[in-house]
Amino acid sequence: MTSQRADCGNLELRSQSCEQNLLSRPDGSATYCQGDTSVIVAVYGPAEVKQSKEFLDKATLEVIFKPKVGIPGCSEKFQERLIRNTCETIVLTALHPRSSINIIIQVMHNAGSLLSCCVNSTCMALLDAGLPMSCLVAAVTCSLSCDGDIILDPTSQQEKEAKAILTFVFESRDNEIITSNTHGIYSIKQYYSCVEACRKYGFVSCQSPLGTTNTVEQ
Amino acid sequence: MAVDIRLPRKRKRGELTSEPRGLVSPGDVITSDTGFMRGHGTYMEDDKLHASVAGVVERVNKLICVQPLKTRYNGEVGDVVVGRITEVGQKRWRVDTNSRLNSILMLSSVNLPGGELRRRSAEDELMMRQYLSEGDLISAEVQSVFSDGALSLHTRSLKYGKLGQGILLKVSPSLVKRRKTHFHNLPCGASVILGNNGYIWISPTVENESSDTAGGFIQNLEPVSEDERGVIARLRNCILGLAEHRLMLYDTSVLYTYETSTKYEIHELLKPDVMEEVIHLARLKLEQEGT
Amino acid sequence: MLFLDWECNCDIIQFILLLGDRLGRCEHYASGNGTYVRQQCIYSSLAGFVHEQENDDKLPILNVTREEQHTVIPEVGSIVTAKVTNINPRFCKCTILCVEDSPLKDKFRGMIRKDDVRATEKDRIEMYKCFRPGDIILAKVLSLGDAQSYLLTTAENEFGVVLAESEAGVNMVPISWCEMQCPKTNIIEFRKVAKVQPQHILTS
Amino acid sequence: MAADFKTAQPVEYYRQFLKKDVRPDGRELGEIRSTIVNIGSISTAEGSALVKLGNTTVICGIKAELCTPTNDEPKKGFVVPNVDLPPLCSPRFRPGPPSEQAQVVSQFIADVLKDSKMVNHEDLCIAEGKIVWVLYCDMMCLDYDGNVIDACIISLLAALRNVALPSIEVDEETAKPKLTSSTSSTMTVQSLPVSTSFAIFDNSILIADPTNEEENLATGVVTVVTNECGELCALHKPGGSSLSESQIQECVKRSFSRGDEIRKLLDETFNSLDR
Amino acid sequence: MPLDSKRIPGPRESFPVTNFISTEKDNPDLVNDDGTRHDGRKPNDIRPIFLRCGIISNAKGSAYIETKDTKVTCAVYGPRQVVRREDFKLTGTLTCDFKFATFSCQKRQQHMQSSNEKDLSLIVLQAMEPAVCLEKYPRAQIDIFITVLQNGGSALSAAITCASAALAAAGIEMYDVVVGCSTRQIGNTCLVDPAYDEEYNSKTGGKNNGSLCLGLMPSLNQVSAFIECGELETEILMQSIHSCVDGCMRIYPVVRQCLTKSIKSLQKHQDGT
Repeated sequence: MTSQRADCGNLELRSQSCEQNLLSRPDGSATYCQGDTSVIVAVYGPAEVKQSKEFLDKATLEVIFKPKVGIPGCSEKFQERLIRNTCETIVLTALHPRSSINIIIQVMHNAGSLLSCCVNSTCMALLDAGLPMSCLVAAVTCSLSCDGDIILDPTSQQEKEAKAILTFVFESRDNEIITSNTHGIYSIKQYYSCVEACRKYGFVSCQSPLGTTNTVEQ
Repeated sequence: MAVDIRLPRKRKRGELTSEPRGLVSPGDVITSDTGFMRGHGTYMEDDKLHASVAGVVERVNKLICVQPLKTRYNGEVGDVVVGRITEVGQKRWRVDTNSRLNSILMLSSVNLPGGELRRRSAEDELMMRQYLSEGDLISAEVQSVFSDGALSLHTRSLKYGKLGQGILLKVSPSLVKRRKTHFHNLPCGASVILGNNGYIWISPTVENESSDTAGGFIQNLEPVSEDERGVIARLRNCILGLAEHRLMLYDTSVLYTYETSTKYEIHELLKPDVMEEVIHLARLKLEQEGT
Repeated sequence: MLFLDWECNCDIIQFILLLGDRLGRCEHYASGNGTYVRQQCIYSSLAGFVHEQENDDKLPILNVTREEQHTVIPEVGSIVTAKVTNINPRFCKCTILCVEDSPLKDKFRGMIRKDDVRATEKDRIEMYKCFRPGDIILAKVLSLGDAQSYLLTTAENEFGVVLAESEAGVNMVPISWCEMQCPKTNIIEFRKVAKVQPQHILTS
Repeated sequence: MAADFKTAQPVEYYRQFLKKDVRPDGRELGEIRSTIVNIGSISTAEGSALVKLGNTTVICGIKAELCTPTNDEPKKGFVVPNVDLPPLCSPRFRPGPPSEQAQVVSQFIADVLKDSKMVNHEDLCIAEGKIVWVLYCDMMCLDYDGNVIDACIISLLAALRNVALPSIEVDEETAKPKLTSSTSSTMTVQSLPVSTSFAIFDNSILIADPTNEEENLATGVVTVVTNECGELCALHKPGGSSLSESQIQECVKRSFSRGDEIRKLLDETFNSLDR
Repeated sequence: MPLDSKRIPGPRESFPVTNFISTEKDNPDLVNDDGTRHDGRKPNDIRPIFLRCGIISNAKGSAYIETKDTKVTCAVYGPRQVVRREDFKLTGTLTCDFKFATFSCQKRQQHMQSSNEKDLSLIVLQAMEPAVCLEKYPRAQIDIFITVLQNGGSALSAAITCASAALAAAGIEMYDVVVGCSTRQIGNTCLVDPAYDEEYNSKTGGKNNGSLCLGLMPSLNQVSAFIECGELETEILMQSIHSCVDGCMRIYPVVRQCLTKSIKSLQKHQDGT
């Protein structure tokens, strides 16, 4: 699915595209592009788990975040934890006790709004893997310029110039925030206007995934 | 040597003749009627039944399930599977059958050389690796499903057992149509085992059925003729093409595709546009037949 | 500084003692918990309080105890509370949570073999009908076992499952020595139920 | 027997308490444990502070060293914050390289340090393009009883305000640094961010300043970082149960009042030091 | 230095200020003319000691010792299950981990345990092993973690005292407490409980220049650990050991007092609940 918007104003997202099931080995895979930002995600599982990592009452969810270049460090671990916690909230891990679910996220290109792209891509890959989930999620990044204008889905240049960058993840049932991650300084009022601006598009994204599913069996 | 170079092809979306009805995504409310029973792929919250996977809603009387679009193999008793031995353990082999947990083949559920009614001795336990060792491929039937979803297999029939020469293909399990038999000696000169678990085995047809004393543990290692290998390679391409285009796999579909493909060289089938045409023709043929 | 000549201060029944302090001689007392014997003398091996325990005709026993929960590790014969983690047809694994009535800070692994589940009809035991992962059980330590785990047994009436959740997530009520019932759905599940002694019943 | 109940069914145990709007340690839901700050106790460090938040104890020691700046930013010094969760502080940590949690907390604090602009990196310049200060801020947890992020940020803030750097300039002839006077100068901390963490229990109840036990049982956590100007520096919620607008509002409100309390506490402590 | 990807990276290399600025003292001799030391102590004096048990809530037992500028904290965990299968044996296992905090010394310490720290871990471990009744803890492991928050000299002996106090506070059965004390020998002068500059000053060369550290079990009157470096004549060494033992005996009452206090507070706690 490609949702191109005619007017590329500030309160619009860049063109988005997603493809599922493009890798043959993993149980689920997806690539997600937001403008030039592109991420590919593979999901393995539920599969056997190492005894040391085994949980009695739920599946062990692991996220590996691979940057485009270089070796992963603390900031990658931070992203991993953020995405893992987000996934644990939506995946019904209790249905697969003592098994493992592995999510590998490979950044292909970062042109801004990387975190939201990763979350969206992961959600689509989980969907492709057919893992039981309580709902879907949609992530939207926005940036606050120095004048206080909100730019949705900013490019890396816009991120650099921004006063603050905020990323939200909404769930599809009640559209409530399940993850919020922010950089920079902003007022509480600005926070809420960002939430509202993002929520509007999070809602659109949440409605669309079925259209993107291309793996319909006959 | 000429090298065939082509531009990246925009993948064709599966031409959906009609949007399947009852398509849901996780979190969608299926019903708020409490009179229904909760099946696979659903969960209950606030007295409402929600979907937990993306898929198609199926209703059997009072039971509501969501059949996921794509899943690992969920075994059922009686299924024919192709698997690979991953571990030799105490009185059992562990087998990878593309399901969530490794399957188990008990020493007591195989036919050992020397007849069906032989007692299993301690020696047999030590000999286990001689019968089947890590990496060997087998065909087997699902005997029972454990409470945690793991499968117990058996090979207590002459048609099951260790696989000899041939090639293994892995496709989505949902593409394999359930039939009476999954063993086919195709008229083109090769045998196919369409495992319910999405593992497909293609091998040259063996003329004379081997005597039962071997118990299915002896591999025929005689060289396979080039013709036979050509047939196998063509079958492989056809089956992968069918899977790529999301057509169900069963003897007729495989055979028709094989037949329509004969006007091309085997290697030409690797080109996506050629394959697309072959599949299209095969599909038309299938629709004509009304199967 | 605190120095104690025990032989002169027999009238004091409780006294703070530090490790390495001499408590008395072997002719007069027997060595008990928290003490050790060295060169015919009994010394304290804990910082705590000394208690003299009458022992019929024999020498009185000297024990040193701490007011807080004594540092415990499971010993042969001790009764433990454990949580079932893992079941297969031959044995079940569990983590030991409490020894007697003191909770452990660090968990120990335990294992119940099929033969040790109950005393009768051993050959008809089905592990899945006795325990389920997540059950809280009472058991006795049979032996120190191997490096992996302690060997436990539930082959007595008062041992077995004390707390179990049904599939609906509700604590079940025992209805016989081998069955428990979910109060919400009324579904009966099989367990090796412990006959809980009155002093162990929760009153909250 | 209460202890047994707690070990066997911890969540149920907590529910019994929370029903009555009280926590097992006697606190109200929004109550934060008593906070104690001890500044400048480590004389081998250029700046140090020990913070106790209930049982949770974090010590921050800052060592200053000299290094050459990067070519891109020749006037900027470095501040390197790292959180250490050694096996000493809790049985859940094992010896070896930093655990995932330590890395995540380190990164969060590095982000807060950068986003809130606590330190003007140009203040750390000695000679442009040649030599600058690098401040290694190591926060070591001595007792881990939950909410380590809040304790770390307070200790970092206090230790940074405590930093005293020797006056140094570059000798023209030898091109080597030399001590200009024996007095040392304190550093200006530009902004004073304070974080407040909350745990979400049973998908709905918000409890402030969670202990280790509460963190383990929680279905989500939120950390709000506020500065002295009434602005937010971070609102970090890594997954977990979803929160409504009013609940977020409640957290933010509590964090602002908490931030003022802590800044007041720090001011008082520093004033008593000066006297 | 290899790049550490699990920590926030700093600049590639940096230098301590002391590399460029000499911090030499006016008086290189450790003893003033009137026989007192730099901090005004007599050679035989020990620094005042503050010792407290039970400061780490999560640990089974813990202790903190402060002797003026030396600050050491110690936690004891266990007895717990052995982690590695190979470590399994029928008596208990004791482990020890000794670490200087990065900011504890004049020069910044690395996060990774250095070989010196590993050596010190082993010394403390060997000092504790004879004192602990390990046969009472079959198949279990007892872990001692020591962190030096500030090294103002004699960190090792402080660590020994601190570790044994923590073990006793943890209720681990022991034959006796172990008390540690160090001395620094310069010629004929023996400085008990040396401060940082006394311990690490190597300027004063010459004969009979060394330092030693000793762990004593006071009730049993046995030595459980002894380490000496430098060159000392036998006679001088004996004298030095005697001053060390003497130092231990002066520290012992502090340990006793601290333990008694911790028992009392435990009792109070028990009565309170």
